[in-house]
Amino acid sequence: MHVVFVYKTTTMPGTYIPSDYLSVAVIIIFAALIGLGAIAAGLLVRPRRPYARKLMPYESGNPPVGEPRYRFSVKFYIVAMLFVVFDVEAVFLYPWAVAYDKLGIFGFVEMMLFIFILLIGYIYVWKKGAFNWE
Amino acid sequence: MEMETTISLLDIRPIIPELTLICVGLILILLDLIVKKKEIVAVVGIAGTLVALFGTYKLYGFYEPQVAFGGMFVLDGYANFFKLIFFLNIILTICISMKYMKIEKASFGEYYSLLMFSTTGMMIMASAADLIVLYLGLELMALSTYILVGLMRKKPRSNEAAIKYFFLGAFSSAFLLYGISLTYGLTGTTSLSGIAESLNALNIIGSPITYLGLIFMIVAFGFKIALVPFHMWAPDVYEGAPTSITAFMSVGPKAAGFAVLGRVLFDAFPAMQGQWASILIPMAVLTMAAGSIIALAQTNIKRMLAYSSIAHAGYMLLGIIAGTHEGLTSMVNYLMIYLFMNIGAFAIVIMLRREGFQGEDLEDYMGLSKSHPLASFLMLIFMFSLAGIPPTAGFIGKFYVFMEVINAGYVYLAIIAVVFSVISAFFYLRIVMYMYMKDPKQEVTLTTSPTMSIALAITAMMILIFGIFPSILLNLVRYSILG
Amino acid sequence: MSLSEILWVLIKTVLVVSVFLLHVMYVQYFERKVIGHMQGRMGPMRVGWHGLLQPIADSIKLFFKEDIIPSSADKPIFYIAPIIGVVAGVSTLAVIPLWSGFSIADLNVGILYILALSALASFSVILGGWASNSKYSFLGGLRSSAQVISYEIAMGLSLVGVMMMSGSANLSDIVNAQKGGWFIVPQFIAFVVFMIAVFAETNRVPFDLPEAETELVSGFATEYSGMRWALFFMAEYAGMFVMSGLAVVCFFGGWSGPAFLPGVVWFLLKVYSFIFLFFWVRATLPRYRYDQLMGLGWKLFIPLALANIILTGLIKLL
Amino acid sequence: MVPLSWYIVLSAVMFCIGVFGFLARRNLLIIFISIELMLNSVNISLVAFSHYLQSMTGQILVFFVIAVAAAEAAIGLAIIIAYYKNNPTIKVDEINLLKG
Repeated sequence: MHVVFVYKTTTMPGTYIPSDYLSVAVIIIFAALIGLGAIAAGLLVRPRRPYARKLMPYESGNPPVGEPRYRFSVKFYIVAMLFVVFDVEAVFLYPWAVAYDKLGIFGFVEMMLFIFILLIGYIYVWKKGAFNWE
Repeated sequence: MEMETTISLLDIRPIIPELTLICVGLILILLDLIVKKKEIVAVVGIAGTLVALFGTYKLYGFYEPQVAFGGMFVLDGYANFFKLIFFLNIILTICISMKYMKIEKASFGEYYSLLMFSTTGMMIMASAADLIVLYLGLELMALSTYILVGLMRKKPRSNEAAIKYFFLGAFSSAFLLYGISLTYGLTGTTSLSGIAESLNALNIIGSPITYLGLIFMIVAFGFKIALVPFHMWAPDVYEGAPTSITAFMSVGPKAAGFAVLGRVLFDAFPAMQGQWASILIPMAVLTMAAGSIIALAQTNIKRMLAYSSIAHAGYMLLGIIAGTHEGLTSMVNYLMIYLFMNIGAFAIVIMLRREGFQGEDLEDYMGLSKSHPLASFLMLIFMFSLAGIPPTAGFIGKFYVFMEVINAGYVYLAIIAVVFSVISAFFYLRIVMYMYMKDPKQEVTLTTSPTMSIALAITAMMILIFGIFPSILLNLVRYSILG
Repeated sequence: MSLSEILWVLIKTVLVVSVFLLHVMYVQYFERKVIGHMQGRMGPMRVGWHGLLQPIADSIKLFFKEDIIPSSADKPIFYIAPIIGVVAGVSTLAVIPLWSGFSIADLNVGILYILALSALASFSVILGGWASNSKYSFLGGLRSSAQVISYEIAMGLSLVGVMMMSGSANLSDIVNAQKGGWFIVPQFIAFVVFMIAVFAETNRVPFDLPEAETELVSGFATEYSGMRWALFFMAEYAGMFVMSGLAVVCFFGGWSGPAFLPGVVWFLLKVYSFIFLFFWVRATLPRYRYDQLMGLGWKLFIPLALANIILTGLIKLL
Repeated sequence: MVPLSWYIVLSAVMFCIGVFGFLARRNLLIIFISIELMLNSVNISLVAFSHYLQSMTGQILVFFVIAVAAAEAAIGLAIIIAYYKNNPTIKVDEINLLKG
């Protein structure tokens, strides 16, 4: 018979809920311990015989040529910027979605306006060719 | 807890002008993707602005102030008059920039939609009665103006101007936010009238924290209006940006900054008039001084006009320092006149610009009267008005501002202002002297376009009309603000 | 915070994390067996009965393998990258409700917590690729992070539909809201978008071009070896487990099921069927080209997810 | 319960670090990061006040600040990249083409 410990505190503003976030902290520490522990354990038993040829970056055998951190295409920057913009849009959608039943018609129309304006930006970016990767 | 928010459709009516402008901006974005000739985009832009202008003045019909979104957005005479300034500003800017953008080989469709969004931001700022709406309007305007400044990607000057403007603008908006958070923390609300009430209720009128919050906000608005301690960015950005954007930027964001400064100081901190006046007085004096004196040493006309617009910000600040509603009306009256003379002067600078000839050094204006008498005569009117010489409207603007400052008891300020406007008259008239007394150094051909001549005609005519019959503008301003 | 609560939290965490570690080892074995059988071969047979001890042998081998750190690598970031990956992967476990009332941290922002940590995981990919200072890993790290980022939007938007249906972001509430009927039926579009986005998030087969052996020599993890490489590997499997757990909770009613089996068995049954789906797809589908992969993510899935949100809004209004 | 003053002190310290970073550092990107730091410090003080005053206004403003900070980041980086394309330097003291 396992003890069912239902632990759910009301989250009205004003009451503090350290307990949930405490367990999050505990699991993060645990995960970090696993990572560090695995590496630390390895350090003890692992052979260490580094010599120059072994420490060269791996180029499937032949010696590395050219400067590894060369200037990459601006496409990655554009993708990052679009991600920032669309993710902030998603952030605005989350609270609306959660409180959707309470908002009724007005909430729906308001958010459709928000999504509509965003779609125009989306079409603009699409037509300007930011999405096709040559 | 069941929070049923039923915001009736009636609330949407006051923001119809802003909504139309945003829709026009969005249409322009889509239009720019389809149409190849950018003039169509510009023409549609002007048509849309006129529709929004009509919308504002249809709502303006009834007199008592309209409140929307639970007191966050107020539509009163003060806001509507500023919206008139912003509409004129964007229409004149589009007129003077159509041909100019082709010469600069930067004729992008986005240029016009960004102008639309920037103007919407200014309109939201003008009618914001809540610090949140005010911050949003300010950011909308600022972000679109950053891109407009840096539009000519190929030219290093425009890039550098955009970097300087962006970093100082972002810095000042962080200051504004810190001011807002302090004021919110103290008074518990962000609505301007709410702040005034809770300041009296908690009788923390003179307390250092309120003062600190107010200082942070004044610092932020000081950046936007380019008052002296925070004006470093203005000359570089005005010189680097495309000239039509410099014209737009020297009027639009500055007027919006004054609208917001007036509303925050008069609605949220009315009881602290003594404190904020004591901050603004040294800033106004330093602004007038720096604007007039440094302009003397300038060789580039855009940089000279930048310093002159800093000086004019100093004169306008006197209207707010007076602390009375008449002071506000004189400032708004000065702003409207400043709009016409500033855009007119920049329009002439744009006319000189053509392929391979910058037309920005003072020497380029030598002997302009011999080759182009009409253009030099228009420039003469604008320079007289900027200097404040009687027949033109510039004199009227300055006169009323100084009158209000004297009525409010700051007589020494008026004297200092007159001294500096006399000093400033020197570098305005130097250009007139270059045009008329000197003989031309090299052959100068002007690039004129139909819309440019319309814009020049409007601005020159307005300056002369308001100069000779000042009562027209003054009564309109008094009717809208004092009611 | 009474002592018993703290103790209870510790017990829960130790329990879940240790079970998870076992899971990682044995799901890797399970994968090699399944794919082996799908390709007509037997998979690991030699170590122990039917290769059951194979995962243990692998992990011991990893402990003893030499850990080579390239000389030109950026040392501190090179060390931290795998640990960020593991922390991001494992700590998303905290929110998944294994059975009614049992989840390590019952946050009322459950879904946001998982999305935030999956964004953190893309950090470890970029840093790992950048720090090991070799062309393959740099390009691989860049590409796989770009892919993870663009599919994360589609995943976020597809979950909005689920939140609208259940009216809360807390995962236990979502499961309880599905008592009437699993969300897979009304939210089918969202489920399709979510599943494909999850494939891309965890760099699994149809979308694992940046790590493909034939292309970029296992992408950002090229320079890593020994235990450090294993940590990246563990982060990937953690992501796979958590995402299929999320899919089960959001679309297939978590632990709810006919009474003859306890809740947790139902949950694990559903999760392992999803993991089987991962392996099945890996054994059958060919790999996408990079530009198809990115174009698909942006052009198809975001509009699809937005359309689903609008549709759910309309349906709920009627 | 952590008293309100600690949050306000934390946000004030972060704000000063941001201002110092903005004024003292040479590299454009570090300046950009210090602006974001200032915005986040304002977020902290807004949330602290909103929790202390039991009113949601502060948190609504935090939402808008996050959105604006994202837009600012997008535009700021675009401007820096446009500048970098013309002359490959992001050292602040080399940006002196437009002198007073």
